[in-house]
Amino acid sequence: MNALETVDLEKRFGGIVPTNSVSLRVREGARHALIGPNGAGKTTLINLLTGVLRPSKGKVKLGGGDITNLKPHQRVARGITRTFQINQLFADLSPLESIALVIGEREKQGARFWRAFGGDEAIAREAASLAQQFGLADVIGERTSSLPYGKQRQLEIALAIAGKPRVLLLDEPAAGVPEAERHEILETVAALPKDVTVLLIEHDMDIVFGFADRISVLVEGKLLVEGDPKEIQNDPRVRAVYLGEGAGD
Amino acid sequence: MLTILFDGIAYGMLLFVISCGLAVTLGLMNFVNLAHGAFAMLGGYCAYVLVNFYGVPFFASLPVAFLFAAMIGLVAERSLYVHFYNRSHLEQVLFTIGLVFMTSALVDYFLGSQQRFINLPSYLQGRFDFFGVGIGKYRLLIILVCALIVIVLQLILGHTRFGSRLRAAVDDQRVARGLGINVNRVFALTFAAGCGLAGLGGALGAEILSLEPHFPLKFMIYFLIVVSVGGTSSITGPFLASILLGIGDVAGKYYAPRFGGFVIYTIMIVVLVLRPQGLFTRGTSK
Amino acid sequence: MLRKSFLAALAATALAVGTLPAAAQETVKIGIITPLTGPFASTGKQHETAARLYMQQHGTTVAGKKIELIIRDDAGRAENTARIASELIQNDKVSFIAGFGLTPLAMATAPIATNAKVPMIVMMAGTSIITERSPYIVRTSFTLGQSAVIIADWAAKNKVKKVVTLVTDYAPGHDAEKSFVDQFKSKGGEIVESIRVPIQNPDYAPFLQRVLDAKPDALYVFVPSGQGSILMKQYVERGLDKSGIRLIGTGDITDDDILNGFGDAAIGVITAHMYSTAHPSAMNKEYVAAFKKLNPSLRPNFASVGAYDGMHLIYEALKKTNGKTDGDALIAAMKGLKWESPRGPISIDPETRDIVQTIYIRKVEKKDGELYNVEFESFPDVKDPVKAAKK
Amino acid sequence: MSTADTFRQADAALKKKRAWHWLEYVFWLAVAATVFLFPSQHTLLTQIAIWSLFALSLDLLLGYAGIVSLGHAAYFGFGAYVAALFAINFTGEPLTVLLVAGIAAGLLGLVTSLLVLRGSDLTRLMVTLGIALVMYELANQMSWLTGGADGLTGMPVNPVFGVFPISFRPTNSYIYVLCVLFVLFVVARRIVHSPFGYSLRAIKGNPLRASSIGISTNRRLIAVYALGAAYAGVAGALLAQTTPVVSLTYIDFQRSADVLLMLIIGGTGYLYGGIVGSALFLIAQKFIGNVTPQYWEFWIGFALVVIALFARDRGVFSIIERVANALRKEKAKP
Repeated sequence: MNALETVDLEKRFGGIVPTNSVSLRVREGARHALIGPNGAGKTTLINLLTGVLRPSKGKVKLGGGDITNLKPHQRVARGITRTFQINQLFADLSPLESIALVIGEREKQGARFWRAFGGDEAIAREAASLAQQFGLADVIGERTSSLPYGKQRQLEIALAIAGKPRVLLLDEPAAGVPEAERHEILETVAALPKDVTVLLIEHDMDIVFGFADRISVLVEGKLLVEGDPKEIQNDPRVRAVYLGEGAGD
Repeated sequence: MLTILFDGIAYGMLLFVISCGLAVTLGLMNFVNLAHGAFAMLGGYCAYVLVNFYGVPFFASLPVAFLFAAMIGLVAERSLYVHFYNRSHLEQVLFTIGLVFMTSALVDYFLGSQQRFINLPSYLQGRFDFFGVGIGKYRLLIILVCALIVIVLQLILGHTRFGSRLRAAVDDQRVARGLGINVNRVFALTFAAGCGLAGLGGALGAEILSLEPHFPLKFMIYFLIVVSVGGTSSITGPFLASILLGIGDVAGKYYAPRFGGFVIYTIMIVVLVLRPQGLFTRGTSK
Repeated sequence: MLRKSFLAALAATALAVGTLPAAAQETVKIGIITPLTGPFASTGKQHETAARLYMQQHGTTVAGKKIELIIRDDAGRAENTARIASELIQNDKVSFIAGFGLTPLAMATAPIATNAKVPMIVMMAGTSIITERSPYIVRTSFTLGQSAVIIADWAAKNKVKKVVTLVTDYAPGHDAEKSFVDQFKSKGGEIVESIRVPIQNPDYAPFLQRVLDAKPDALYVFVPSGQGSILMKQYVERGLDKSGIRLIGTGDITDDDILNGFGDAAIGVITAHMYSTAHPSAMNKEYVAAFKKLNPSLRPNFASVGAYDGMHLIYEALKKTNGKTDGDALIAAMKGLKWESPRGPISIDPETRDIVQTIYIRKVEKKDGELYNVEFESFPDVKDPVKAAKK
Repeated sequence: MSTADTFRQADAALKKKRAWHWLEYVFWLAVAATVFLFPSQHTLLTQIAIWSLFALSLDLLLGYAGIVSLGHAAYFGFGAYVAALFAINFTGEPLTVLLVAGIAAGLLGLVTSLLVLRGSDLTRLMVTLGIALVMYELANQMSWLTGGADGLTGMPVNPVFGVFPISFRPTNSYIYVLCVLFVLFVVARRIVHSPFGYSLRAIKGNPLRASSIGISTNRRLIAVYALGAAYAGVAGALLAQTTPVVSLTYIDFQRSADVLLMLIIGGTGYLYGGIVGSALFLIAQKFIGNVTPQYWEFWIGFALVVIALFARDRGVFSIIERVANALRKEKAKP
């Protein structure tokens, strides 16, 4: 059964059609990568999957259930969440607070207005271990805005994982990370729990081929081809449209 | 009945002349200038002092009121406003309300708290009948002068280099700067012109809108309504909105004196709620 | 920052305890609360000048007691008036509170005066019901009903058959409208329409247009004193002056303070009121001259005599109780007092503690370059009709 | 560091954040001391306490949820009128009156929040302004109910718990208002440190991320807007109980502007801004007012411009802000 599926998904902004009848299938526990040149419609597709945008036509299915008409926060409750290419963090809160917040929301304790935040030991304990796991233990109490960029990227992913998602959309996790710290991010991505299905949106080929077991290529809003890394690497169409130009870098 | 329509148009025209400056300030610079009414008041008092104390003929005082308010606008923009362009709307509100309080207190100190009138030349007073419709001479003057201003504004915006640069800057500052347009200078000149127009409107309006130290606060709501209903992306939006508001206010008072106030405020809320983004900017949220 | 104020407070308390008033001669304090800022600031300035003038002329000791005047601004907001009143009573231990430029301000302070048993002298607010709000209220200004009834009588007698009334929509306006309508109808007159204008109103034009269409013989108007000028401006601008509709009303609309700003169009307007700067008595001439010397920019209007006579009432009451400041004794002393005021003979009605005075019919005329309300008919000893009708 | 150490550290940091800082104890002791130290100023202090509660209600919206409002007096005035009418027609028992006023204003907040929460800051400024103006017109037109421009008088105020009389007793009134302020402050402090409170700060910090970690931003903002309206309603009821008249000035633009200015002077986002700001604002107004009654407006305007210019971040009173930051840093350090 597919963890995540789209059926003839389409999005039209007047004349332009960034998502043109896309039928994407991501299997349970897969390490699926979505690649494509800039302007291929990757970001629009993510926004359609997370509910930020409503599709003009077609369906989005999560674990078989239709989530096309759900709002973003309802979809998160169903188990699909994302990280952001450009950090979207809570500047005033500390990593501990941010992670504990996500766990609180997940456990449906987010709206409680009388209990103390972090009072629930289980949540505090889980938040601490997650922070440890993402190498944030030493900065656990600092204001997020004062953290080094690399640590912020780690927090980006930690927040997504803290929601215990069934499907995780990883949007260029290593974007902007200096060469020296890239390996930390890649290790974290590799160490992601096996039961989480990951759709990696990336254009850096080393990361893609080091990580993905299935790859879909998106060009001008349409799914050009889908296959395992080997097929994609040798596919003439992909090479011509995409790898051919960027073969050098 | 036609007289009410006539009065409404005159009132609307006056509101437009005063608030079109605010529409441009908001649209161009995304700047909440609650002190816009203060420039209108300064123009009004400038004309009042010139005509009543120095015997300057009424028509001569209008351009001076325009220049006086524009000059003060320029000085204020370069010295104070410039620090607030990339600050939050809340800080802009705080700053401009502070300015309003200061100008009101200064005018109250120097020119007293009573309501002031500009001595109009006799040929502008009274009314005449035009096929049974009572036409107030002064209100007719307002319509003519304001119509002239609207036409001149359209010409400047539509057919001059400055106009095109202004519209480009309104559309997207970054792109405009990219094209080598000195956006800051466009800001400064447009802000000053906006204040000048407000000053002129203040001078013209002394007869109808009460000219007294609390003018900026009292009429701020009217100007904000014109901008919120009319939008800031073009001149025609605020123009239609001010005519609608002018007639709505006058007719509201004539036909339902008890509910005059409601009409305008409810229009504002309804429009804001239905098209919060659309009106303020052309679909794209700045 | 908190620590500093903590120490300052300690020092202040020690100082205050140290210098208990041991002066032989007791001081009687009078607290005047009036709007010195905001839309009604002109009333406040009249009160302040008149009160200071009275003390200048009549000295600062009465029945062996030194008089001290404290003037506070309430900006025409009722919550300020109430707060200042209780502060003056609590902290400054005033024996009188006076002023009250608007009806809501007097209504807000009435319960405080009752509770503290401190005489409360109303020097401006004109709604009839105010004196019923507390047994410690005495009024030296006027009631709307007094002027409205007299102008109604005059109109009925002078061939005015159909009248449209236009009043501001708040308590004094309702009083002015009701007294006029009842009196005018009782004399056979017809009320074509009663228009009420919202108090927050920047523009009278549409309402006046309505009057023009109704074509009455006369338009009866009541608006707060500051609004008279814009109403007159738009009355002319609408062409009502040339339409044969006579403008009549209570004296508020041709307030002496701003009459000159109206322009010649105001000439001929008939009003009824209890005071005019041009009142021909010798006492008034002297009063006007002294007032102008104290504050040249102001022309004394009906608000000023409200304050001037209020001070006189306080001085006389203290004389009668030879300086004792017990509230009930003072109020008893005030009842029934009669004296000559710049406006003419006045007295305090013992039952209602309201003012009984002569109401004059006056016409706006130009005298050596300035506009005045010239009195040409007088009706002595007019009581407040609204309360009289209730009996 | 082992997970256990990290957890101990984390738990300590979170607990420290909630705990009362010693400076807060000193603050409230000083506030309580004013009852004895300034016996002659109780009427002014009562007003400061009421404005503090009103500014606190706005801080919940602005400081914690980032909702801008230029018409918060709508709920203050509505609470006052409901309190007065309820007391006149039913019972003058003060605490019930406060409760009823709070609930009524909260409901009004709930209803109007649907209008306010659409659109950007600018639209919210205008919509809140519009709502307050409509409420003003309503109060003015329905003079048969609200007394219109003359105000509503004759509101009975029974002694608190039947024993502690407050009407016409400045000292008792001040103690009563202070207690209500303190209780509501503690409640607000608890709410702000609850998961709900943190989710507000998350929404204010980054609405996009907040919704993408499962927070339904609209429902939370509606809830806090209603809470803020309820607090403002209670503040309005308190003023109605301690001043013998409820007039249109309870709901006019001047009041909405003043409370916003007080909060910004005191600084937003740490709950004490409202109290500090209203104290500074009203004490300055009283002393400047007595010196030059006419031109008080000039100096407050001047102060605003200076604050807006020089208090760099969020225009807050920079000195207070630095103290607040010191306060927060000290707690946040593990």
